[in-house]
Amino acid sequence: MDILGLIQDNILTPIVLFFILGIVAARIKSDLKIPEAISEFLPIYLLAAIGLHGGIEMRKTGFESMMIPMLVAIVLSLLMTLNHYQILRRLGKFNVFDSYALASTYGAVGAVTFSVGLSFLKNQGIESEGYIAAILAVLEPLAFILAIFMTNMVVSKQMLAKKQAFAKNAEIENDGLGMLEIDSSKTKLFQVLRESITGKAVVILIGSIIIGYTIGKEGFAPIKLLFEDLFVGAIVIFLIEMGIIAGHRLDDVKKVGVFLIGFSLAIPTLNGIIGVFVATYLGLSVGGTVMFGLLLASASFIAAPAVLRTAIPQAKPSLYITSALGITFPYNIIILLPVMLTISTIIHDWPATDLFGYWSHDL
Amino acid sequence: MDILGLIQDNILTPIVLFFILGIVAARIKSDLKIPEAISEFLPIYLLAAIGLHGGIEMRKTGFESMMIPMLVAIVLSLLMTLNHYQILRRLGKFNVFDSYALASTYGAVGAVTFSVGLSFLKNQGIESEGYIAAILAVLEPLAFILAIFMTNMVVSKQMLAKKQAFAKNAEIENDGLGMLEIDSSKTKLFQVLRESITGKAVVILIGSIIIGYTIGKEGFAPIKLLFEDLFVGAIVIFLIEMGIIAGHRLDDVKKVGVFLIGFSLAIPTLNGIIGVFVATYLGLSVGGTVMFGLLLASASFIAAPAVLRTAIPQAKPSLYITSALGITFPYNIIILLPVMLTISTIIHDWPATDLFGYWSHDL
Amino acid sequence: MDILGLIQDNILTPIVLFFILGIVAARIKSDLKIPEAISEFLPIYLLAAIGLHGGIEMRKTGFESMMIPMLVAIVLSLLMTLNHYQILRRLGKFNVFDSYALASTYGAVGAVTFSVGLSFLKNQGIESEGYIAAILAVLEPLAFILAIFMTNMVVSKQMLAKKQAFAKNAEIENDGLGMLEIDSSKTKLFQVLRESITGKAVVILIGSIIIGYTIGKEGFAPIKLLFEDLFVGAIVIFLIEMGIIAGHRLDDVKKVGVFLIGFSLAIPTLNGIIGVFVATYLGLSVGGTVMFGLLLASASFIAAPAVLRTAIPQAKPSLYITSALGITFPYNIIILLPVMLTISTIIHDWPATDLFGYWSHDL
Amino acid sequence: MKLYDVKLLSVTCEILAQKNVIEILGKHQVSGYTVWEAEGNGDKGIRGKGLQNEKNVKIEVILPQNKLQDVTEEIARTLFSDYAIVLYVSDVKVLRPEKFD
Amino acid sequence: MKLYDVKLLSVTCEILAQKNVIEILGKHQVSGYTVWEAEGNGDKGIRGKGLQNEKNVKIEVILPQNKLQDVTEEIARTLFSDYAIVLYVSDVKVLRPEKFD
Amino acid sequence: MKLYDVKLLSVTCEILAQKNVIEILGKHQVSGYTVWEAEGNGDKGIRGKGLQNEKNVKIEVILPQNKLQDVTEEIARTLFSDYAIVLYVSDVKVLRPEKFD
Ligand SMILES: Nc1ncnc2c1ncn2[C@@H]1O[C@H](COP(=O)(O)O)[C@@H](O)[C@H]1O
Ligand SMILES: Nc1ncnc2c1ncn2[C@@H]1O[C@H](COP(=O)(O)O)[C@@H](O)[C@H]1O
Ligand SMILES: Nc1ncnc2c1ncn2[C@@H]1O[C@H](COP(=O)(O)O)[C@@H](O)[C@H]1O
Ligand code: NA
Ligand code: NA
Ligand code: NA
Repeated sequence: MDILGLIQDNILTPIVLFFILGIVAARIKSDLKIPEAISEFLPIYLLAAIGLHGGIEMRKTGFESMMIPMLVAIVLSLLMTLNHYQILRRLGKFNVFDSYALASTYGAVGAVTFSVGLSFLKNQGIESEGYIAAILAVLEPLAFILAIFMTNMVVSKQMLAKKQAFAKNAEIENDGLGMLEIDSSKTKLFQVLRESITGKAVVILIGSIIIGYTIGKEGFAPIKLLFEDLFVGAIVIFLIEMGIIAGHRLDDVKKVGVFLIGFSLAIPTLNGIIGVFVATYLGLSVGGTVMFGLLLASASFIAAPAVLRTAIPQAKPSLYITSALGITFPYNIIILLPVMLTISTIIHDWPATDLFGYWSHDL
Repeated sequence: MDILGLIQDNILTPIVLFFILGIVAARIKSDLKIPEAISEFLPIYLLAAIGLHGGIEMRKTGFESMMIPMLVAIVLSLLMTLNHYQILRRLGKFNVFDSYALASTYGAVGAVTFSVGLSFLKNQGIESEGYIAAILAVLEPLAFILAIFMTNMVVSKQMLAKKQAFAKNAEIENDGLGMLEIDSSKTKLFQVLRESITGKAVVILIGSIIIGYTIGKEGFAPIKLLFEDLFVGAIVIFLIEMGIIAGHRLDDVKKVGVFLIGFSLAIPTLNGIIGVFVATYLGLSVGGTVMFGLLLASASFIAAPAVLRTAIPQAKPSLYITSALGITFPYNIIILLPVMLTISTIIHDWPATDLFGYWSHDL
Repeated sequence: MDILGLIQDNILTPIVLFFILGIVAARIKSDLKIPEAISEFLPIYLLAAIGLHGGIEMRKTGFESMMIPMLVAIVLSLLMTLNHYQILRRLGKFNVFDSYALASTYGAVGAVTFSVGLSFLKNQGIESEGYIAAILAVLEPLAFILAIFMTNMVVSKQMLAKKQAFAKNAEIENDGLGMLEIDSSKTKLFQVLRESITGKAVVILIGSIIIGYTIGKEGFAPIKLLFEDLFVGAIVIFLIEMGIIAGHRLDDVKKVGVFLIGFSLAIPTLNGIIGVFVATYLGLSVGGTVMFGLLLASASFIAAPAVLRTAIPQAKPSLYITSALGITFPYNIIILLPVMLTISTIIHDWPATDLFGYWSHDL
Repeated sequence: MKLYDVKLLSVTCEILAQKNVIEILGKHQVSGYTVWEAEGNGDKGIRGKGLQNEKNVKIEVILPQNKLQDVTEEIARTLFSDYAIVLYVSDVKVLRPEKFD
Repeated sequence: MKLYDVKLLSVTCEILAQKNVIEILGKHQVSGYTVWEAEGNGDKGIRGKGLQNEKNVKIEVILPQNKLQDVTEEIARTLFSDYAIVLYVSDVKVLRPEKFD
Repeated sequence: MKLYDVKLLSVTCEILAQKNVIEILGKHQVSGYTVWEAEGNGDKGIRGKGLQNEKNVKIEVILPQNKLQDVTEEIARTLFSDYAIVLYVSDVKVLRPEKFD
């Protein structure tokens, strides 16, 4: 099937259609809304389901095969975050804070996007490696930690500079003050680190992977109905709400500027396709390759505000939430997923030597 | 099966029994309660399920067959609303506002009643035409729009009269004022119209019909568990809460007066039976006929307060909520549904010529 | 299978593992949380499911067989409550209020523990008598009523004594005052009695038993998916939250003191094992025996605060909630359930005469 | 830091009148407000136990003295007769009075 | 429009004491009140994170000066020792003082 | 019963700043507070309709006059520029002033 056919096929699934319904509802100012308790519960449920599924699969395949892909994903994710920063700061002329916040939003991963990816593949009858859930768990806090670390470095430097300038001019003895603020900035860094790692997404995901690994397919049987069979239905409900919120954000899209709109489309495409090639090279299956690409392509819009508001309060949340949820998320689930699947299918069909040749040529 | 047997059969279903449990809980002042988020979510879920089901069915049958029944339903619904008004205003001696509010509450349709009707038929193993969901979607805002329009006419007339009287007496030049208020009354009318059409019930219902139509039976498969198999269970949960609220309302039933109690029982019966005959005449199936009758018989108790409080704030909500939820709803789902099914079954067994003969005679 | 193997087996089920995940999440101060509306809804759902199941089973077996076990359970529950009081007051040196509150917390039954017990047995492929749900319903308010009655007696006596002392000393004519307070104390007693019996747990449980009894297996079919097949999944979700709350309580466990910690482990063990022996003697099945023992072993941590805060406000809730939820609940579902199952299996294998001989010997 | 005198208007009303109150605020160029759901009891009976639309909300508005009169007057005139509603005014102090002008 | 002086009594207490407070109000012929759920911290520790019954509520009562004394006195006497509870009183103005008599 | 004068500090801010406010309270030995979720509108636009983390909370703190100045000063200095936040102070009376020292 050609890309356009696949995209059209993808649009005509309940998940995407209900997402669009949510957007439409928001645009016509309907009062349609999924109650807060439900839309707060669904991400927890989705992550538990993803984790259980991943853990059960990993029990079959073991840990070893996952080491290289995970390491590569970590390195790629960090490099990409730094790359985003350079683009945003230099080309986009955003200030340091917004640049780091946006860089890490796009360096981080989107658990909801991941869920949609899984059911996109399911719908196509394609399997993916279970350990990708574990990569999701590790990547989740990673880009934030990097961004927070870098921001703190910048802030500390600025404060040190200020202090020195101040000390030189006035020669007064409030030496301690600057160090104190740097200290408090360090405390804050550790606090944010702690919170990233103990964040609910990471905890429920890692917990569920371990539980899935422990109980295996047999132990899973009594809860399969809830955590597997209802999975797609739950995403549908959640995407109504995401559509509504994205729809409300569309007004803000104009405000984020052309540069950021371009960024929000180009970066996922670039990162995703890099991911697809790398994962194929690493020997992942067609489905695993798409999920690997999706991890790198996705931007975080649920975890991001929670972490970044505390870590980089100077950054404007309207920028990173709007671009991640209002532009990148719809683009990823509607367009990029089928595109990546098509690419993955094509390059998986290349004879291994060719692919290798292609790569050695390319690098 | 005779009517009494059918009624008894109907009472002994989980839906009706849990509804009664809710009533009992309220009467003995139990603190039993379904959390708000759940009872706010369930109508959205029910409407999505109804819409999907309807859309999928319509894909099979096409739009054409639905045109006549829909037009007839619209005309009947408007005529009945006007008829309710006359009865309430003239015989019931209610004021203009209460009369219009009550008239449209009973002219409108109840989505919850509709859900119960669907599972009542399911329980009897009877199918109904899918397009009736589309009629539900169209009727939902209709009676409100009419009632609001009529009320605004009345209010405008009153204000014009006042202004003229005032102008005559005082001969002062605040001519603009009256027109201004009429203008603001028009603005309000349009605003309420907008809100009726973009109300969550209409949006989710029409959206789901379109989605169901688009995805068809095959695309529905991954979400069938949630949106079809869990349907009756979800109604049961919702009816516990409806029972509780209806139970609390029973005290108010005495206050609404004998006339309104009679109205709340007689009008649904009359409208429902008219609906059954008309639908049979139009060639609907036994099940479709019952659902058609139920649309006309049902009163709205979720959408009504939301629309009417804004549109006709002068009307007393205790009147229309109490009668619709406390009297008509239980009556409809316990008694009238089996009665309509019995009638529908009987007249469907008449030879077509007889029925036609009956009608031409009757009209 | 030996006890240790069974315990290990039990720990490696999703229910227990997700409970432990909740505890871990709380200990590492994660922000993981099941939204309130969900965790408020789940007990209602669980009780409805338990009740329906019980009612359907009772329809098969009739009421007669349940009379003796229920009477015995009532008597045991009352005796145990009084016994707890003596232990707490005399050995534990708790004040009257805390003693009665704790005594009744452990005399009462835990509906969540009961749910876990049912799915523990299901997991082992063991059936239990349906009427035990009815015993649960009757025992639920019982221990509270006793404790409240006793506390009121004590308080009345104290007040009478005060009044008499006062009257003797001052010879003033405020005779009415003391009687008034005793009267108000009686009113309060009746009020609390009323509330215990109309409490949501009792109402939904008894209601569902009756509904289950009425509709039978056939009428249950359309809602089986929700109320039976999803049961274990729902417990898993609920136990995440219970784990979180228990985890937060662990800090308080140190504060309740060694005596109460010992009490919270010894009393369930003792009561549970007594229950197992008695139920076996009464002829219950292996599974029924375990559930009977669990009823007596379990402590109430959802109903307790609601009733006891009103009835015995002087008692410290931190004591009874912490011990019931933080110590006894985990102990019961992880350790005691497998222990009781092992004992039950062993003594069910004894020849009937032996068992009888054992008992007549023992008593 | 200096604190400046402003007024706090608190309106408790049925949830379906919230829109009307906020509209009135907007008409008088008051754009800031805070709102949350509540239950209650009053002349119109117990509210908040049943259907979602039968709850109350509490709306708090910090506004300058000179707008208070007009806003309360319009609320009283247009909403008091038809809705479950209560309103009170109190004196509060803020750090940035220009924020509420 | 003229504003009249009345009192506002605010009680923050554990949810299970709500009934008691409202009963006391009733005894003193105060039928109007507004209530919503809240979390908090105080002498009895952090409240609102765990079981539903361990939350707080905030209860607001507009009442005339002459009832204030009796109501607060009874709340203090009967509830302060056993419940997590805090109470404060402030001066507010209303349009319809007769509504709160 | 005698009533004593204390201050009530009310902070309405975005939910993700709640932690910061409570930290500041802690630093100044104010451990008691009450908090609940709210929606609102202000200079930073409508809040509370979308993602959970974009809601507001309202935080109420009863505290003695002598701590008020420091607490409000620190909140203003550290949070006003980066967060959606509003703060006001009012005079209230309590029965047990020692509870809030
Ligand atoms: N005396 C009062 N104190 C506090 N709130 C009140 C009072 N009276 C009424 N209310 C609130 O205002 C709402 C509407 O009042 P009413 O119009 O009197 O029914 C009630 O539901 C309460 O939430
Ligand atoms: N200083 C305070 N300011 C505001 N609310 C308070 C304060 N102290 C206590 N509270 C509230 O009152 C509840 C009970 O207080 P306490 O009895 O001190 O535990 C707490 O959970 C808080 O919600
Ligand atoms: N004038 C006002 N009256 C009451 N609450 C306000 C007002 N202005 C702002 N707020 C609240 O404070 C929050 C933050 O305000 P802002 O920083 O101006 O966006 C808003 O979302 C409102 O909840
Ligand atoms: Na990414
Ligand atoms: Na109708
Ligand atoms: Na027990």
